[in-house]
Amino acid sequence: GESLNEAKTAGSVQSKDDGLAMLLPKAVRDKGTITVAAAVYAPAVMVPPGGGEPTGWDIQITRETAALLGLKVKFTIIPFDGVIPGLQAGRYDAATGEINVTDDRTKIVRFVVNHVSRDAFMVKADSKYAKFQDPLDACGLIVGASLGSSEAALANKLAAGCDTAGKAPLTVKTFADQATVNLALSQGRIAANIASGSQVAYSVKQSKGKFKVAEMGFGPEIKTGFVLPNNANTAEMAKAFEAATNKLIETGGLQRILNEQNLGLGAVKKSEVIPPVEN
Amino acid sequence: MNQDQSDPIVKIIDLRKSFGHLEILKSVNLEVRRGQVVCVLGRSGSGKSTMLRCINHLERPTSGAVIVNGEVVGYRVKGDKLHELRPNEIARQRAQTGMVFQSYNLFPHLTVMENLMEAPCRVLGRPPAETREEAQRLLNSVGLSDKADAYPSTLSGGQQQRVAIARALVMKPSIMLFDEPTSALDPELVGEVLEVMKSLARSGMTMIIVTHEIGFARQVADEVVFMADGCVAEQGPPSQVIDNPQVEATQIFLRSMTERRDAPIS
Amino acid sequence: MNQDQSDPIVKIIDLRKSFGHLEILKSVNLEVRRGQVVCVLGRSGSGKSTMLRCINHLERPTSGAVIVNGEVVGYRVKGDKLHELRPNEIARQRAQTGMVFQSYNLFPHLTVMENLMEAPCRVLGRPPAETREEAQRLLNSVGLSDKADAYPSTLSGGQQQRVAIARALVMKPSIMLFDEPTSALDPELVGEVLEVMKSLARSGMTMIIVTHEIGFARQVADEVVFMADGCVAEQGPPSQVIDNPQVEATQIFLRSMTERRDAPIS
Amino acid sequence: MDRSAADSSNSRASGGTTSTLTPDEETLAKETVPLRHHGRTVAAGVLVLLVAMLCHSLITNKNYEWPVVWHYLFHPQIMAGLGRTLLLTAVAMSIAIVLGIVLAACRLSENKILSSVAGAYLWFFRGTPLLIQLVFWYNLSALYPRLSIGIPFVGPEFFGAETNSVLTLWTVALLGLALHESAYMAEIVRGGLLSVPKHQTEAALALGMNPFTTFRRIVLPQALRVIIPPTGNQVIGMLKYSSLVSVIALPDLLYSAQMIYTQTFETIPLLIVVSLWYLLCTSVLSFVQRYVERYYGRGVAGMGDRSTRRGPRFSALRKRPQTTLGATAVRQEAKS
Amino acid sequence: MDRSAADSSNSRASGGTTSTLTPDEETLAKETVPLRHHGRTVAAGVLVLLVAMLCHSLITNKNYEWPVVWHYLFHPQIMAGLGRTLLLTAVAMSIAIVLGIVLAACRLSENKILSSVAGAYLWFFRGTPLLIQLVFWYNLSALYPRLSIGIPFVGPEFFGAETNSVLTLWTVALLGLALHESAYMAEIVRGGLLSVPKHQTEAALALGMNPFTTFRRIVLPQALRVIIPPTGNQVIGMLKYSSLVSVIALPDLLYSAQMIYTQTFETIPLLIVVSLWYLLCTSVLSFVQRYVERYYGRGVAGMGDRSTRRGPRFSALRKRPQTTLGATAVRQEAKS
Ligand SMILES: Nc1ncnc2c1ncn2[C@@H]1O[C@H](COP(=O)(O)OP(=O)(O)OP(=O)(O)O)[C@@H](O)[C@H]1O
Ligand SMILES: Nc1ncnc2c1ncn2[C@@H]1O[C@H](COP(=O)(O)OP(=O)(O)OP(=O)(O)O)[C@@H](O)[C@H]1O
Ligand SMILES: [Mg+2]
Ligand SMILES: [Mg+2]
Repeated sequence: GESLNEAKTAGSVQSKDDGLAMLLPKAVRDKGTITVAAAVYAPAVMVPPGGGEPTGWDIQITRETAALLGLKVKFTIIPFDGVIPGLQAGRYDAATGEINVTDDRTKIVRFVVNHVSRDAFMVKADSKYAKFQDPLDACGLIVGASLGSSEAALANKLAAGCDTAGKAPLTVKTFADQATVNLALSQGRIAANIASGSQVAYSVKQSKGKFKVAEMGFGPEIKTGFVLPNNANTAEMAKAFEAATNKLIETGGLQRILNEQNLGLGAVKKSEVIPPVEN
Repeated sequence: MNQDQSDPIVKIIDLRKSFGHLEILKSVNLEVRRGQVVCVLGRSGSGKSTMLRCINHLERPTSGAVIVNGEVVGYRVKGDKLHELRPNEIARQRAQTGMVFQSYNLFPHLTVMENLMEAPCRVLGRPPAETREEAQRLLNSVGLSDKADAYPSTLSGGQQQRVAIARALVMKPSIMLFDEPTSALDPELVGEVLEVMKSLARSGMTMIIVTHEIGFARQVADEVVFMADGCVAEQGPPSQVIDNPQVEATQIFLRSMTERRDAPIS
Repeated sequence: MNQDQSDPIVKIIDLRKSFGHLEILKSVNLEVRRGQVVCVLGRSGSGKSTMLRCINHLERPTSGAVIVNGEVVGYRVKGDKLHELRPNEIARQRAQTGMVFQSYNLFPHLTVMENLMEAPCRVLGRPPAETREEAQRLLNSVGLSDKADAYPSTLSGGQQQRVAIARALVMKPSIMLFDEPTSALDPELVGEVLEVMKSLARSGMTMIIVTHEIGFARQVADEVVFMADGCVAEQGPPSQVIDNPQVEATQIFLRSMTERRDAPIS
Repeated sequence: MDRSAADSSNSRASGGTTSTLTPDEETLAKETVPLRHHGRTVAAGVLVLLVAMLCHSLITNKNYEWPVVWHYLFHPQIMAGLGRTLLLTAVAMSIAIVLGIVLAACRLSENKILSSVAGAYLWFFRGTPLLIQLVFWYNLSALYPRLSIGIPFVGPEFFGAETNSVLTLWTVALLGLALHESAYMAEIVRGGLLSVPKHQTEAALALGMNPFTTFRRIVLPQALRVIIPPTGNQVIGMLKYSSLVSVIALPDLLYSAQMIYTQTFETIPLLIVVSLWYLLCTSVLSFVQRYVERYYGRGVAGMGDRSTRRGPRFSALRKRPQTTLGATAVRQEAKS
Repeated sequence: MDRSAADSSNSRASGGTTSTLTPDEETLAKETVPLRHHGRTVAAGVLVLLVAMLCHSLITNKNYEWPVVWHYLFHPQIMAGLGRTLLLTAVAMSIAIVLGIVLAACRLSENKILSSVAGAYLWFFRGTPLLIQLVFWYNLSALYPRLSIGIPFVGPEFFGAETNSVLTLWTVALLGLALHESAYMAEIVRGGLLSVPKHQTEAALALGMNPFTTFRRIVLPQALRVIIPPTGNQVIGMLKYSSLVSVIALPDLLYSAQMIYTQTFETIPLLIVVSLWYLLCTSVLSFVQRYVERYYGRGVAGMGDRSTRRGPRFSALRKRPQTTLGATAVRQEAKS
């Protein structure tokens, strides 16, 4: 894909803000480096084919936020369904990659919101579907999503909706990664794919005209963000990253990154911590 | 014994057999008449087993032919060529010759009775009830009336070999081939098997026996064949071949066989 | 032969051996003097091998003891108990007795020379050069001077058994045990092995030989032991036990051994 | 007695040993003390301790979340996954066995072409990971959108269909597993057939049986004794490796659990649930395997240490197993 | 001659057969025509056609995207993945073999505790899928955040560390693969040791070798002949199943390809690239395996069809293979 070769801002353009850095737990500040897990989820997270540092808008947001706090980031690329269990197991200090805020997830991890997205459907270019206005519009279809994603959960909810409405059943297939979903779609094994809007846009671009976007008219705006595991440091870390993200927003850095790498979509006005930190 | 019937039941004509470049049988000629007992002697590697195996087409001759009961074994004469028979036709021919091997070769997964009934029921399509009676009769005659339901592995070598003989006989063959039937046996167990073979010879069965038991050969053979280097080196009644051998190879062989065991006893 | 030396080199005292509930040896007593050749006869299952295997502690006696060269085999007398020796000590005792098995048991992955050199070099720590010479000398003496680099599987049974004898001798044992050394051999090959054993007996080696070769026993044995049902049933010089047996079991056994083979020859 | 004495014992009587040569019989009737193996005892002790620690922590460590395990153990989604896993294993294995026999026969055939095509098949299917093969079959329509039967290169199509309508999800899963497995089964069957001594075939032929009867009644039943143990292992392996069908989104046991825990993040308890089911299935299969092995081992004296005797020994008191169905039928006919 | 004649041939001479009994020798010297196997010929023909069609479509079908395959075949990321796969296989297999020997020894031990703990180990590690075991080890810190060595239940900790700092990615991958594999290797080693006839041990003991020397010099070298072929298969299996480490994000060969096609969606060509590399590796390994098998099979006459003869037959002209290093050393010492 040629778009991958457009070298994005590889390093950080931010410099350390000592005030913000003081918000960090001492141990983290002393260490100076955090390990962040991410799954490949273009264009939020991408790995250059020749190897090297990952790129993508969420990678860049993380990198610049951390730079404001005086931290270096070591990224580890893992499968999506391993991200949150990896945080639970204490293997990583944080995770990123257009991870949606959901009820299940907020029970076990803490989000620092930095972006909003909408889900979208992706269908074949010759499909009769152009837009799904109502949750029942997809009934009777086979819908694919990637394993462990919030879109897989959404698809299951739609399927349940079809059942209660007595419509033709919606079948959900979850695949290990987005590439397999795309392959299944291109061969007609599934009729539609649900993914985040930016992912869909990227896939459509990559497909060289094979796929098209079908907007999801009913979908809510979904917050995504930087994810922290629950441990002794969580509260301080969340506060620090919330403040740093807000600074990034104020300085226009966030919008700049999204303009460069995500068609300018999805910037938030103000960061927040979910679930909120007490006191 | 029964030398009165004089039409050859087995006729081996210019039989040759090579394995690769190694010529094992070099023009063997032999006639066996109905009711005759022929013992084949010869040292290890002289081709005795190979000749026996050609008689029921377990080995395909390189050239020459074996005629059993008036039929060329394994081939059909058609025009000026010998066409190989189909497996089923060869099987039909083989059913007429019983064979007993050195290593018994009972079917280990079948009981003695099943070993005996397998071939007659499946090959000849004989009624099972009748076959079972016949098989039991044969087991009695080899002294194993109580072993019908035993598995071969629970029997002694001698018992296994006697079952193997009964298994061949239940097919009612017109000729029996024995390939060193006692040489895998404990010395004590040899006697019981030879005894069964003697009574079979007395009953008039045509038999070709490859053996190392010189004493036995002298007792039962109508004719003794001595093989050396893939040829029949000497042939005649036991009184001639065993007691008064003409060929040097036979003399040397017999000396090596008798010297060791018998000298200090007599 | 050498009966002049009279101190017992092997002494078996009230030896009993059971496998589970099955009592195989029931109080065996035996003395073998230095230089004596003892042949053990008896039918299959009478416990001959088991007794032989107790002599070098391949079987652990249930009770009783075997004394070889003045040492209790496998145990140390300590206070009022017999303490089992450690594996290394038992190995040291076993190095004094050579054993030859029915099935040769050469090591198939080693050449003949390696078979012979393995134990002396590794167990006794003898210098390889010297051992190799000694081994070659022994190979010559059993008529296999040219087979040093052959693998056992390329040898005939008789050749393998002769290698096995040489392999035992290279350890310079004070006594040799033979367990039916010829009964796995083709009849033609028996002679060559017996010949080696005869010359070994002539050289004055103490030997205990389990065998079915009656003629051989008569020729070489100083004493013949007949075993039946786990006991020594009869014992004495061959002229007595073989030619004029007193016990019925011996008589029956000898008749079954001689009748079959020898009657029609003599 | 030391070594030098042993070396020279042939030539001279060693003096002074006579006194020890006849210890009184009392001494020898004394109790014998077997050798103690201290190393083994210590190792066993350490192991017991470790096992105790493991058990202790299994019970006390809260992170195992046993209530969650219990909640999901008979969860309908897990049960459905288990059912699919068992079905996949059974059907794929059956196909693989049949294919394996055919492939083994081709491989052993005297016909060079048959034998080398079978060889190439084995090479390919054993040489690539099952995962890749599954993805390949699933995406076959990307390569060949339409499957058809007709005269190749030139002729008309007699029968044709969309690849995806032929290769449904289950077809792909079964095809993928069975083709991959058949390559392994072929080797097992081949080994089994080669293990039956040629003597047995000869004895059957000499009795006048034709080659087919010989194969079916004499060679195959004996080959089964060798074929069954590794086949049992393959079945157990298939049970586990069938979880790779998750790559084509067929929710088997493991994938059903993954679909739950990737949403609820109860990873460890759900993996325990899955492990318990797999352990149960493999244990049951091992048990069946042992039983079947015993059945096909009938008539074989298993005394390895006496196997080089010339004649097989009377092996006393072997429990007589059930006969084969075929053989029983013969006997019943005989009675009627 | 028909069957009824055969049945009665013992009792009477069948008349009139004499004319056919002596066909003139000329007839019998005639050319013999071997039987044709039509079925096999047709099957071979169909197969050749199918192979031709396959080859044809491999070349002409654009969907295989051969230029893309070629582009990625030696791509540095793929090469790095291949390297990791080979390293994983080699290291994990080595650990597994050592562990397998220890386990087999425990399993065969007379000590009941050792033998049953080993049995439980085998039961567990063979009974659960590798995938689950890998995920388990990866997430061990969720269960035990800290690993420590000390006196259990009561005592102080002598040494302790964060689980995650001990169980790095590579440690988890190697541990998972090796522990799982060791259970299989243990069974293979056990089978090999049991396959050496007890006679061989007895012969060595009777020569005065102690049990350890007997094991090392006599039993093990012979057991290897039985152990090597299945071990070769396990190595090949490990090569392929090591791709499961992608679940813990260790970028082996397959995962490296997945990382590429997850972004570029060139799934099929990249799977072809991976398959080609796997095929190459398994072919090389098979070749090595066959060579090693031949080496350890030395001194064994492989004539299965004459195996029940009393004495082994002179097997003419066996090529004399190289001796073992150990044996060669003995010979060289002997010469010096
Ligand atoms: N299938 C075969 N392939 C190659 N050589 C064979 C085959 N069968 C037999 N031979 C060789 O043919 C020769 C003669 O074998 P055969 O078994 O006929 O001898 P024999 O006289 O029966 O000897 P023995 O007394 O040992 O049974 C031997 O050298 C043997 O190695
Ligand atoms: N390890 C064993 N376990 C159980 N029974 C055994 C064992 N070894 C031998 N036996 C039994 O002990 C009896 C005597 O065996 P042994 O081998 O000593 O007899 P033998 O006189 O040497 O007979 P053969 O002439 O057949 O060698 C036999 O019935 C045999 O089955
Ligand atoms: Mg022969
Ligand atoms: Mg014995």
